Amino acid sequence: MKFLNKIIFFYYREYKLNLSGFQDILTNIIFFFVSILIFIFSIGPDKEVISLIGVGMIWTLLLLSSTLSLRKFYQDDYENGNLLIIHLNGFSFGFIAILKTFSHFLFVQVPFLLSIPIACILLNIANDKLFYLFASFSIGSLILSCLGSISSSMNLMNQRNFLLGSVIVMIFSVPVIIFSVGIINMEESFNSLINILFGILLIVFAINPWASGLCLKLSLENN
Amino acid sequence: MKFLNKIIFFYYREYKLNLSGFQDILTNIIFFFVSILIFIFSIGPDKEVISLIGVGMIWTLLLLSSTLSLRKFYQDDYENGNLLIIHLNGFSFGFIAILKTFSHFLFVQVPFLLSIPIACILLNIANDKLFYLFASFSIGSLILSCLGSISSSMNLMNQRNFLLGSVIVMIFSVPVIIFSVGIINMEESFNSLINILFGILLIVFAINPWASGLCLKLSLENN
Amino acid sequence: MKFLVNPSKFNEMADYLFRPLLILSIILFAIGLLFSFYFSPDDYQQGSTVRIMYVHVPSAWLALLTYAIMTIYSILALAFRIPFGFIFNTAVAPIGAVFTLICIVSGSLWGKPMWGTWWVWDARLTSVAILFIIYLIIIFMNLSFENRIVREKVVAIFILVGSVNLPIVKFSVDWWNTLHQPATISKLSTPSIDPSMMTPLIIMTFAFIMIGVAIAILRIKTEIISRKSHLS
Amino acid sequence: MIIVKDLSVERLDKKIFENINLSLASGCISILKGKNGSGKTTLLKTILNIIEPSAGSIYWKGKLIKKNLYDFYNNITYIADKTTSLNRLTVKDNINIWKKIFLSNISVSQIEKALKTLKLQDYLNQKVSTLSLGETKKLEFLRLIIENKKLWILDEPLSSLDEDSMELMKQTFEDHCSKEGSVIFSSHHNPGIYVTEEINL
Amino acid sequence: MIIVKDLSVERLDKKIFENINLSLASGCISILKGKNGSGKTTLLKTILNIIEPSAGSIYWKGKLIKKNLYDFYNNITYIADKTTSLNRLTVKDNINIWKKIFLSNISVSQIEKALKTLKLQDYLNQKVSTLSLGETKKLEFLRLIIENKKLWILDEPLSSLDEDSMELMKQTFEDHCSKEGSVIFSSHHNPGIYVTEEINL
Ligand code: HEM
Ligand SMILES: Nc1ncnc2c1ncn2[C@@H]1O[C@H](COP(=O)(O)OP(=O)(O)OP(=O)(O)O)[C@@H](O)[C@H]1O
Ligand SMILES: Nc1ncnc2c1ncn2[C@@H]1O[C@H](COP(=O)(O)OP(=O)(O)OP(=O)(O)O)[C@@H](O)[C@H]1O
Ligand SMILES: [Mg+2]
Ligand SMILES: [Mg+2]
Repeated sequence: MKFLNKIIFFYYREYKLNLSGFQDILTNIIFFFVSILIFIFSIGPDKEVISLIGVGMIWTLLLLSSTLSLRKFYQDDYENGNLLIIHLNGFSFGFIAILKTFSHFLFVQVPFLLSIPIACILLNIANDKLFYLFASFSIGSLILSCLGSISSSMNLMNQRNFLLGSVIVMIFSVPVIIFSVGIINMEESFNSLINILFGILLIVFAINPWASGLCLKLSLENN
Repeated sequence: MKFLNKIIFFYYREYKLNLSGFQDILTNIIFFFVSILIFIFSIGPDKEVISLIGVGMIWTLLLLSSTLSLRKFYQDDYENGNLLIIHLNGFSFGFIAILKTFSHFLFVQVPFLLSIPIACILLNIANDKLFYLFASFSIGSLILSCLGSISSSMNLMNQRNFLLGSVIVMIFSVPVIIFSVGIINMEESFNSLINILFGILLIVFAINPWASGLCLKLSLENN
Repeated sequence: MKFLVNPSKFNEMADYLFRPLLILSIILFAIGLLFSFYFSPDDYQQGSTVRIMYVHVPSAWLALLTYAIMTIYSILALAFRIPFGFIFNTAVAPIGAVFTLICIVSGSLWGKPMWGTWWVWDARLTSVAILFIIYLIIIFMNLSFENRIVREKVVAIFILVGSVNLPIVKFSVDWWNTLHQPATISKLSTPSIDPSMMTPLIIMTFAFIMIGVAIAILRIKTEIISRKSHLS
Repeated sequence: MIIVKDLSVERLDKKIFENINLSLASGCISILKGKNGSGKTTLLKTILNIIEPSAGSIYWKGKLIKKNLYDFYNNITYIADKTTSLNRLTVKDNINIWKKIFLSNISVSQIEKALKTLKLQDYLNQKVSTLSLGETKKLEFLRLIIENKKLWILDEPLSSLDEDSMELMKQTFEDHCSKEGSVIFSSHHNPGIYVTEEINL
Repeated sequence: MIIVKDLSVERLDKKIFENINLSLASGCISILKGKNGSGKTTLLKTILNIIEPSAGSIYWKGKLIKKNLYDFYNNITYIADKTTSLNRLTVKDNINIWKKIFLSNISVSQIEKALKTLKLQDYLNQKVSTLSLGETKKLEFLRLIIENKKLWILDEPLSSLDEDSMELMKQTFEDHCSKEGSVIFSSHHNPGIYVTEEINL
């Protein structure tokens, strides 16, 4: 019970912090829609082409904007010492990593998830594809959050080259993208592809607390 | 002479802060190419489609990279007190804004600018479009830097209404981008369109030192 | 074979080998160039552009080979705790990157006359591009991570994970139908290539290997020295 | 409660300190003194198991601290040499977050009393980033009361405080000790706090 | 050099201080004392023309400071209560950046000497984020020597310094004054520096 309370209040804190950075979330969403507009304008109003690349576009934009927010992942809490205080309050590093990953999912990816239906309308994506998009997107974005957690905790030890972390995340997410886009375009093999995606999710899920936790520990040691 | 030296050394400082060496510029460029890669993976390798959306892709990435680095624009220098020290060293706030805007252009946008030719090869964009892309891109990215400067200096005040303000300023960049993308596809009216873009640049150029300078002054006063 | 895993043994061996290797590689290179430009025939289809092959194919093979060896050393370093593996990886990654770059550039130069474009997004070319980026990431990680012990392990793990890409590069031509040439030379059965082209190709391949090994020896030595000075 | 035996710490192959011994019983106050860069902060962080010692061992309630880590963490409050309150939020928000995350069962009136003695009651709705240096420092001390733990580990708690607050801290420390709590803190000068042990680094 | 007349400052409609008078001639040291939150930092920032006063005026060399701002800025060094060195860079890089941006014509050997007296010579290649609190503070003081200005405006320069460094600062202040420079600094306690004026807020 005590433990559960701690978790709940961890999210209360994240919520307070993220809400005060509300404009970051808003900027993300605006960025998302602006990019869609740019595409439509650069392609011209050809409906066929737009609906052809729509899914791919949504996916890339998701990936790009979740790397956009990677910087905030641990950096602030690390620099102002809150990471240490939270750890001393009885959260192990691995556990902090899990909580933070979910928090990233909640405050960065979910707003995207919610804006997908609108994007689908803009991009002429057929309604029946929406479900596939949603399913692959929710799993995929969790994978991205985990990858982001690992890379940005690694980045704490490498404060010089921030983009490197993003590049690593992006390289690792290539297979994720391939499978997710495949899911939507090959509806008949939906089940097997989503299982693969699930498999990837489980793997990064298992690695994440271990890898991020280690990186957090080491970076605090050297601060 | 003394003044010129100060400016030069301001950029020396920015360089040290932004890049720990040549590798960071390279990382920027790699990031660009990996993003293209991701696009290709999610959209599919169809040559026609790729060359069609190539321009849109490059522009989205530009927008992304400039929003990605917006947080760093003034925030770091503001929080660690360097903004104040630099001001006390004889740089007026407006002048700091101008210098910082160019620094953003130099260290964030120019690496992209340089990788455009290679991107054009990879994306099968016709050679004769390269010039238009370059021209609209250089002007457009300067406009984005100016708008970014204004919005992130507003962000420093960290008050609700200003947060909204910064988002609104970013929204201004939407017509600019859409317009620039349009230029490339309408080659016959290139001259008149690029003049309009120039006009917008001049306007934001004139507003930027004044607006950002004011915001910087006010935010330092309230710190 | 101890010199393959032991820094001081490696140093001894390197002192023996370096000079002959360098001389040998220069000679081989000269002969190879001579062969490929004067003593080999034009292709009846491709004309003299076929000569690009003598750079393209060896560099492509070596790009793959270098990565494969790095993978083996990563396993050695991580599983068997042989620190020489870390040294090797740090030193050799740039060499592999250069080979990959040569492969890509020569390939695009070849591609323009053959396919009409510099670049297409088929499976072979894309996977090679990814290989190149992986090499670059390895190099940059080595440059920018501060904590050496962590960095080495992270890089080694990254190399291991990235090795998934190797079979994709190799077999992409068989798995997907691509524009790129399927294996003609490196087929396990009889190669379907004329001996007059085969000879310069083999000589060039050995020249590339020799140069690669020579530079690798130099870089590994400096890496060993820099680590020693760091510890003392 | 805490016993430190022959502790040595190295950083980047440079010895920071060697063979430090320390023992802190409940009801005691220890002060850590030393020049700048002598390793006070390092020692405190080593006790907290954040930094790995190169030699020596630390015991908590008779057991090795590593074996007993979460019990140890459940009994301490650590205040670092930099402030950790969230700059962008108000004082009130910060207090609320602390109260919740530490699962503190302290009553509102107690907090109000503490705020009053710290003279922070007027700043509840002010952003932490606009507080004065001493005020952020004092806000940080509120954690001592909110967390309500036995062992206080404080890194330079007295710097940039005025005399009144210094007196207040002195009182707080002594109160805490009389309630079987213990304090270990680092400081460059001792403003008359009665300490049971003085460790010189 | 500086004369402050009847200065009052309000923030968010709250009076911070009222009718402060101060005059600082060259060769003098002024100390600013007061409780936490009494407005020491605010006063210094008002003098620096960062904060608008609600009443009163400040004169520099006989002219209103606003009229004469850049001459004023050319003659001062301000050290804030928080450190401003760049955390991610090494000590050496920081020094280089300062040297260049302040167009300092100070020689390398002078800087080396200063580093030695501050006992920072061993940390040249260490990143600022890994320095100890006192070391970052001392690094900040290097700006006094690099900038080489007449008027020093220092906000709590003595907190978190050890006794040796404190003594060093004392000496540095006195040296500076004997060379017609002047110093105004805020502090909670005066470790025996001879001051010509004491302002109590
Ligand atoms: C940028 C474009 C190109 C890249 C990245 C590339 C990459 C590669 C790679 C990695 C290999 C080694 C594969 C293996 O070991 O099995 C290879 C082999 C080869 N490539 Fe390319 N290539 C490119 C363009 C071309 C072009 C345009 C041609 C000719 C039309 C060509 C002809 C060949 C041939 C004949 C081989 C030898 C195949 C064998 O192993 O028998 N390549 N290329
Ligand atoms: N991550 C690190 N890597 C290398 N050296 C470090 C690191 N962190 C601290 N040091 C060095 O260790 C020494 C001790 O630092 P510490 O912060 O413990 O000093 P301190 O006694 O707290 O000093 P102060 O009184 O200034 O706070 C310093 O010289 C510092 O430069
Ligand atoms: N931007 C602001 N808005 C409102 N009030 C502020 C602002 N900045 C400071 N204050 C208040 O003004 C008062 C004076 O602050 P100041 O920083 O000048 O105090 P100080 O004398 O330097 O204290 P210390 O000794 O703690 O450094 C404080 O009570 C602070 O809360
Ligand atoms: Mg300390
Ligand atoms: Mg103050």
